[in-house]
Amino acid sequence: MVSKDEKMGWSVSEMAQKAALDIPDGAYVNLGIGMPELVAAFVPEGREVIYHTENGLLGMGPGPDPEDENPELINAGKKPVTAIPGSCFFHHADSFTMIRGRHIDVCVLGAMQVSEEGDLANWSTGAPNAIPAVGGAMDLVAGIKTIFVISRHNTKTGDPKIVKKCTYPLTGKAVVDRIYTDLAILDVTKDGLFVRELGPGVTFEYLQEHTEATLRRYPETASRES
Amino acid sequence: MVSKDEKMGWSVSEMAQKAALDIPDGAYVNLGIGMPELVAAFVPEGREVIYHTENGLLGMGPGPDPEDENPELINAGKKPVTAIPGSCFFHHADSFTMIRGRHIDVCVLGAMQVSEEGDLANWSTGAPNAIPAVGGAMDLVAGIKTIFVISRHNTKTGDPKIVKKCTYPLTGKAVVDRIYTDLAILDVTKDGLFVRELGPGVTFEYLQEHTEATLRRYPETASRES
Amino acid sequence: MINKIIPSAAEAVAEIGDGATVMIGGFGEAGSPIELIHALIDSGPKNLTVISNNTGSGHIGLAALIENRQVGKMICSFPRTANSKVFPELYHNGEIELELVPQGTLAERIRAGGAGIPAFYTPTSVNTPLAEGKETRVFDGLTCVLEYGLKADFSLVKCHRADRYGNLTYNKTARNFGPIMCTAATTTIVQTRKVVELGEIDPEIVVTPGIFVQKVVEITNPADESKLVAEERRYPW
Amino acid sequence: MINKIIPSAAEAVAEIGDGATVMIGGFGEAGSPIELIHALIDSGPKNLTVISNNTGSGHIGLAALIENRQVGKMICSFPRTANSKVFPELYHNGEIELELVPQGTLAERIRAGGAGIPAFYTPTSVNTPLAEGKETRVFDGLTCVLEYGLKADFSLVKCHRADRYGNLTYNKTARNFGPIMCTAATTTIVQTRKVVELGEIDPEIVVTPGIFVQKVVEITNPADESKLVAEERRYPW
Repeated sequence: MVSKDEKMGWSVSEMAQKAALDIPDGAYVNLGIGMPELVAAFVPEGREVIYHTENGLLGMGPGPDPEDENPELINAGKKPVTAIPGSCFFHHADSFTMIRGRHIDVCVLGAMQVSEEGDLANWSTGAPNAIPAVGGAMDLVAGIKTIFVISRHNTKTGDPKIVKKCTYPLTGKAVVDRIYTDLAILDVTKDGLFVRELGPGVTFEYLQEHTEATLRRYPETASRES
Repeated sequence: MVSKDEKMGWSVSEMAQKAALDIPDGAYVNLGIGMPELVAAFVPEGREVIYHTENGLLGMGPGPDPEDENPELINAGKKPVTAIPGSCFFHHADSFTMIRGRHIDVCVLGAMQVSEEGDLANWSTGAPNAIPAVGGAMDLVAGIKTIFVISRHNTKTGDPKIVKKCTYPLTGKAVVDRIYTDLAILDVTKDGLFVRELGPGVTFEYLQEHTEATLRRYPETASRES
Repeated sequence: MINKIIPSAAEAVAEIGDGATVMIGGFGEAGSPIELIHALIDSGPKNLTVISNNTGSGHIGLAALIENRQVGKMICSFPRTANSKVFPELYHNGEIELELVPQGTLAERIRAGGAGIPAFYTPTSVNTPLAEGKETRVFDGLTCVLEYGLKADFSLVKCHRADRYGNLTYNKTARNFGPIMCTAATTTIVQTRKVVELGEIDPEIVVTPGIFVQKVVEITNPADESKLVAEERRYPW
Repeated sequence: MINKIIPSAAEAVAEIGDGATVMIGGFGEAGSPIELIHALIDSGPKNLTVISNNTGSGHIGLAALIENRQVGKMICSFPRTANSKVFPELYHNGEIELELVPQGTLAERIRAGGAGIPAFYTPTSVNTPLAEGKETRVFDGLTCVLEYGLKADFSLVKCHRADRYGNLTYNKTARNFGPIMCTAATTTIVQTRKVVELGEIDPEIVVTPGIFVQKVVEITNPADESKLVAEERRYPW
């Protein structure tokens, strides 16, 4: 076990890489705005993954060189992107047919809070002075088969984001399947939150201390650690 | 008044011509299978009318020369057609968006029976041995703003088709706006069926004799006849 | 690598088993995936529920599938066509069930099934026998019936061009039910006149995005149904 | 003769009056009909209800329309963007009403409005504050909310090519809400980069059939919204 002074856990790139490893070959994937976008950079060799952006493109490629930016070719985060060979454009009702109709395999989203039961809050703090803005978040969690959350384990002020019960307004109830943080990868199951993998130098005890929700160990994880 | 032995009323072509006269310039029109299809041949000079066929074409043109027939370019009656410059193809859900969404201006349909109140029966005799087959008829009458019926005034056996109440299963209730028959043009109004125009040699009395529904005269028609 | 191209129609339809619900594209013969249907006759699953606008002509294609006693129930809008003899006979003998759905409602139910909309309201069929027993509700004075989304285990669709991602274009009025049926099935199987390279179909003109397609078979010269009917051909040949 | 081409944006929007409901296309700046919006600022109708995914950026386009106090209510999914300052300020001051709708539900409500579907059920937003007060119903174990079709008096849409029948194509992700908004308004007004002859758009690749379009204005070089925002431009200039 490393001391608490040493750097612990994964970098953001490593988190994205971990998530990318869990996306199967041939998957149709929607990446949320921000940290989830990084996942696209780490598709493992030999896999082909097709990215959907809900503003109307299936087969989104990486960002273009600045001189090739086109204000009419953007992603859901309104950033310039490219379109791969074999891509296609469509309108919003068709785009959300892909989402709501359960055609997209995996969605990777950011989170403000995730609960023990997989409830997700990622659109509003519910503060009275906040401008509520939901975008496609509720459609994504209601429609996509597998929901991954990628997020720092705690807020900048050290508050837990993996909580017993979300205090922020929900995006969806019991929707999250797996959580990738800098400290660990967690599976959301009917029996609660299980630790799938601990980040470098992170112990189960340390992780639990930084998590409001109750964590469980898979039998094999427990034995590997002992 | 002509004697009953002489030919009375309009030919089928004349009926179609009368209906075509009542379709305004720029209208989007759906023509039912059979007699309604004839209406397309009589668009008055100077008017441009766009034909919709619910199997997926807006801008249907006339039938092609036999050597140009394409089994993948057909109308709702499954007959070969052509596509005019400025036409477009679309799938069935988009096609019925045009219909149900009240985007089409006029529909011309055949009828088995039309009631005094504009109820239409044109899809089934309701006979126990009949194969029920409705196609798009119910969608057309539910969605299109103006419904014209074009039909012989009586059946081949002389039975009335313009009836007090339809005995066949309905296609739609209170949907017909105007009826073009070989004997007359009738308006369906809240106050009942009014004779808009009598065919050549047809008197109001003769028409009423051949009609089960009660007919009314517009004041000006009555005076013109007297 | 994503490669949805399957070498033969037989392999493409092999997994369709007894009791499956199968959407079959086409309006009359336009868009009817006749080679896929014939492969389904060869493979022989029974008691299928078939969702298709018509019931086929003569003794080939969908009519042959019905004649071969593989269809327990038809969901369609117009089970009669000029040369439709098979369905009427079985229907009169009580050997096949029929759910008659207005054409636009059928299209919208399929589109809803594909779009994750479990049910919707429509004014079509109100005050007719086809609305009997259905829930109604009035919206702004307009009486509507509640209709349910339709999904299928399989869709069989004919298109014009396809690539290995399953992106499709169609030919003229053969498009009809294809694009919506692709969205509404767990497994969509498509026959295409030609397989093209990725990128050959302009992203602006793709009609069915590949996400809705699972299997593609190239059938370069699909049979002309009306010719076969005129020649009084029967399948199996 | 059918000719939907209108000489100027000013003439195209002239009939939009106080209290109208107006759908405005675009996702961020992509597809935003900025010249039509500016013409609407010039003509000046008040108390509009605007249905649009966002609320505009900087002090041009939709943000300028709001800043000019012409919008009484916004129906949108994401009334915040990087450079969105106008809407938040008015919202905090209680000067503008907001109906927040999830993006996919917004799209489907517009599509339903255009398709003559008064209402539908969707699982989106169930168990969230946005489902509060809404009717729910369970279908096969899936709880859904009832959502209503949205229609408008006018839609303002930006496209790529148009002909005199009003057939349209779009450019890349600028397509977004355009095609569905065209279907949902009594009067759809479109700005196009280029008017082309009838038949120049292949009937297979028309995205919006002309039946959904009433007026077309050619705007050859539409303004680049993000540039105007970067330059801190304000409309009216």
